[in-house]
Amino acid sequence: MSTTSSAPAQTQKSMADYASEFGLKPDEYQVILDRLGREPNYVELGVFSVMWSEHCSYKSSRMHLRKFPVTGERVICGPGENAGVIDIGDGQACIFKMESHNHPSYIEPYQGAATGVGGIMRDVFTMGARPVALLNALRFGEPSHPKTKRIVEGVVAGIGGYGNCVGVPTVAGETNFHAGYNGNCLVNAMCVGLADADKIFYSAAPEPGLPVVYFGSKTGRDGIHGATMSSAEFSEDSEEKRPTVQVGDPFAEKLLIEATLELMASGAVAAIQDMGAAGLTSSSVEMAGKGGLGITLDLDKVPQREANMSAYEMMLSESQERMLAILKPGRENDGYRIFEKWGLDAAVIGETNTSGHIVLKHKGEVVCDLPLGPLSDDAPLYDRPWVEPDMEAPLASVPSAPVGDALLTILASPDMASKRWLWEQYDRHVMADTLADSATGSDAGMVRVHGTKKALAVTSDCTPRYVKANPYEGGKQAVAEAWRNLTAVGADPIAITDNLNFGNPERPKIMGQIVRAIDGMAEACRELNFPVVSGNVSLYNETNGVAIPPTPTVGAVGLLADYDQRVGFHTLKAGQVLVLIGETAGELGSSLYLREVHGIEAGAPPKVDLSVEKRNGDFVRDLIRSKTAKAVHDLSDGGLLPAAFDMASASGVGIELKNSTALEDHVFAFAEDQARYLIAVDEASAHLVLAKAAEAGVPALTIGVAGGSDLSLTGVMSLSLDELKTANERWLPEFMG
Amino acid sequence: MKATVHIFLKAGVLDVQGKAVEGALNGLAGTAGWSDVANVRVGKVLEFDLKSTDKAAAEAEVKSMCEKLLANTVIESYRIEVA
Amino acid sequence: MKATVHIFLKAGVLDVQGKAVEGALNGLAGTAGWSDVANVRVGKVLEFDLKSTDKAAAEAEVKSMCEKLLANTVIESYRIEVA
Amino acid sequence: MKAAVLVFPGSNCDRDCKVAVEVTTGAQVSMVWHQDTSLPAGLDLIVVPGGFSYGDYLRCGAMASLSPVMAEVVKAAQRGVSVVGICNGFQILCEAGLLPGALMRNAGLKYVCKPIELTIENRNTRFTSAYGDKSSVWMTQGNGDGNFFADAETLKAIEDNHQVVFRYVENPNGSVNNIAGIMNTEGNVLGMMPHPDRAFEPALGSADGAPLFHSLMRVLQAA
Ligand SMILES: Nc1ncnc2c1ncn2[C@@H]1O[C@H](COP(=O)(O)OP(=O)(O)O)[C@@H](O)[C@H]1O
Ligand SMILES: [Mg+2]
Repeated sequence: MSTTSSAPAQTQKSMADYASEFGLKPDEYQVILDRLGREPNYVELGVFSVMWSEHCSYKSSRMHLRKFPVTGERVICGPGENAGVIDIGDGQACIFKMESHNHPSYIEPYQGAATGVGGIMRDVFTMGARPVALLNALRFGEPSHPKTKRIVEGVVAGIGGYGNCVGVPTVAGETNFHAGYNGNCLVNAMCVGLADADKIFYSAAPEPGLPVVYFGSKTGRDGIHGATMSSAEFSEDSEEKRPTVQVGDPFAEKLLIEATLELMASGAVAAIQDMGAAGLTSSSVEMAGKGGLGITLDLDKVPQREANMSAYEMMLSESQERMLAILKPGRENDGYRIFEKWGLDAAVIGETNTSGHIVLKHKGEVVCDLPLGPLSDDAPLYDRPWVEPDMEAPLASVPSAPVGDALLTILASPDMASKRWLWEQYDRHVMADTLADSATGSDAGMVRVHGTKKALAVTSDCTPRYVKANPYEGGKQAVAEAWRNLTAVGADPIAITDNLNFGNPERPKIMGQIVRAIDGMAEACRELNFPVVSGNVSLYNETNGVAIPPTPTVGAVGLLADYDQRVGFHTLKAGQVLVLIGETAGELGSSLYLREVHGIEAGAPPKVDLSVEKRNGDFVRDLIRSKTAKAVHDLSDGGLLPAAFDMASASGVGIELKNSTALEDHVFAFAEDQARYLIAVDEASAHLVLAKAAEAGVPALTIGVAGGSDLSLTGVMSLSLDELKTANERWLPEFMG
Repeated sequence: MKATVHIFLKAGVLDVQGKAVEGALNGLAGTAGWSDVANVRVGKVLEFDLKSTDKAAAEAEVKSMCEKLLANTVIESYRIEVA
Repeated sequence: MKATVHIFLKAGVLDVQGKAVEGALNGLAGTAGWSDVANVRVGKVLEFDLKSTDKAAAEAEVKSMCEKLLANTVIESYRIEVA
Repeated sequence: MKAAVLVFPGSNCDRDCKVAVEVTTGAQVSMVWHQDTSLPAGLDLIVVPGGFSYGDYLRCGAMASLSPVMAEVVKAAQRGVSVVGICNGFQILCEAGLLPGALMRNAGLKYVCKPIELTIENRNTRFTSAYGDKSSVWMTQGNGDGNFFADAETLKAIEDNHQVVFRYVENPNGSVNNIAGIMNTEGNVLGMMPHPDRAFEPALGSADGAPLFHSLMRVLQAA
């Protein structure tokens, strides 16, 4: 084997120079030298650098991720595979995961977001599931920043362009704007799929001597070093370093889904893995490594889009819409028949063996021969130094404001404004099983489990301003809000996936944010019996030393046994009584009210008491099941009055509220205390609900009645729904216009 | 003056449309009596009228339009003709 | 041989994309220092290689491709170059 | 009733159409691959489903219209078999010449997905007889190229012959004369942008698509 396989000929750099260029730290490179007992060649170094990148190895976060509860009655497969798998009864399973495509979306918004959606779908159908729902959690820079509009435009078009074409409904998501994302937008996409519980496919190669089949699109020079790129900070010159942009082909993805599911149904598949970040490298290394085997690939057989691709380029390419499967003995022809039917390129490119090595051949030469152990098991694991992150102290006092004006301001603010402009570009109804989507007036998206009375409820949540103010409480809150959103539609919350977006973990304060947010999330998951079954970490979201607000996005899935028991907040009727469930102490620290009305971003965020959260939520879910609660909305951003507006506006009927508490009106209207719900009940059942609540120890207060066409707070303010709706609907289309 | 701008994906960037059109043309070739085609690329073309009567100035102006708005230079390259 | 096909919407069919680009260019004109443009039309351009070495035969072949697939003559017109 | 749903590479409403026809009519529905050179015998209905056949690359429906199976669909349509094209299916039928006109980019240049109110313009068709005197119906729509166009002469013919079956109450895409769905002069081929296949039972938000399939059943029962 030549020791300089495929290194660019003209340069005189040493392997150590290349190591640092590829993002390996000197001590990491030393480990490679020690393990190999020799210098790696260029291809081998490339393989190490991507496998040991933050993106593939989770080297900064891995030891903290272990704190998450990952098991539970309904968990079939937790983190570690391409996606998490939960049992939804009747022999069926739900498979889901969330993933980021932050850096690519900043560089090329349309393709970055599109390929993000494509990538997360592959993680799900790789395990045997048909994708049935998509979600996206988006964080953009402040509206006045010169890049924001273009990024929003491209990201939204890219998400729609890909998901719509593949034919999976995009049913929910969230969108924030903040100066903290000016230099790094966040694009987190989640995919949810359905499979038979006894037909789930895994990536570990089961035995030696099996054919390794490549299928999908051809390999080009796209995104080489994408995985290491996404593990680096941006700086002025990152424009120069950017890899060839990956372009998504949703049409190819659609064919790939059908071909993959057909191949699986044919019984030919022994193991399978999509080619995601670090493409052929990570897929082959992981499949062989997990199986405790070895693998040999003949790179000349790889379907190639461009002439003269080097081994290095093929191994590091992140060309999209590609899969790697290990077939059962002698089943190659089943594969070829299916790939031909769907018009996909395919080739047997290698074989599993017992060598414990990955061996790559190219043009008659062995260009890489590495033991698999060090690549995955000995990947660096860091206990990075961390300090308590900056935290906001409780506020001494909160300024007041005229409630009606404040409401108009909040409803028209970028974070609260209707996102119609955006989700009307997403196909939300394809597959004809959508029960609730972004347009519905529902705290979670809902899709039927095809052909049954069951439904999945899905949501994505994080409140970055809380996490910034207190990573631990904010981490708890993100999980609690997701749990609450599922509860509010009548679903049993089952499990979550997450996407941990942070700055540079080598800075102790950032590492502190990561550690404390994970602590908070883990505690909430434990207390709410809401395990983590999959997830993704995106670090180094910084530009010129400025990190994003810590943003641990939670994607959650719940189950309804009978979708006729679902509820939304669009079903309020005149005459119904509004009951506020949960206690309002008057939490206004880091609230939307303070930020939007007074320009203050300060104060301790609302406390999350998980036992209260659980008690209140279980109580509300029972009211939904017994059909007592006719409409339900959780209280989150902006507090009571914006939630009442949502309910009134989605239902087309006014609400008259009354503040009978000792709280000042602006506090009553806008406090963001947790574990609260606004529910509508028939007048006749109102006192029964209050009695039941008292019995269960759940704070409940009758606060108003539905009717008319205004939203009012008696004696304080009254505004027509039309005026409020206009304020809420106007901002985004005007901004994008 | 009249400007014509051609915009294509840069070499090396996957041209999904080109790939699909090539497949379709070659798929039909048999029945339609065409020979096979290769290297299909699909791009955009823009034509418009400019006030400027100076060719060099017009070219500079259209170049600036391409850089700022018409082309996405991360993945696309463009060619300008002014006449 | 190399074929180039230009496809535009027919005159009389509203070119909404052209209108939008025109609006965007003229909207930026002030700050970017451009003069206003007019009559913007946005079309498609296809390039591909043909086996044929005879120009007339190649042209006929490409014309048949346009009629059958590449253009929709209800709304579009096309122009062929073969070289 | 015996029905078939075509499947092109990139079709994504093929299953939706199958289920909608089955649920509303109890028909037997077979799926027909785009490369098939014959259709099942004795079909009463052929559905050309929505989606992104061939990725919508080049022009929506253009490549699919040239699939081998479409030659058979044209023959079946000439024999009088009912053909319904929905969304991408409508685009394919226009490209195949089974319906007049063309579908262009939406006037707003964006994909638009939303519930849409339609008026029924012609109640005396095999697709609409079961709507009774319902004045308007709701279905959802989702497309980027739903802007129907026909030149003045063609348009006049379409209107004069009462070929317009559905019209938008509020035009979402710039379609000429607010046209949402048309049929051929013989009245057996329908193309429409809104999705009856996503509006066939109340849980989906509307069941107003169901009478379209019921209408087709009536024709058969009467025959
Ligand atoms: N990026 C997005 N994609 C899809 N739907 C979105 C997106 N952003 C917001 N939405 C939808 O807009 C509605 C309001 O969003 P949000 O205020 O975040 O909801 P909630 O208060 O329940 O957390 C929800 O239905 C949500 O799913
Ligand atoms: Mg909510």
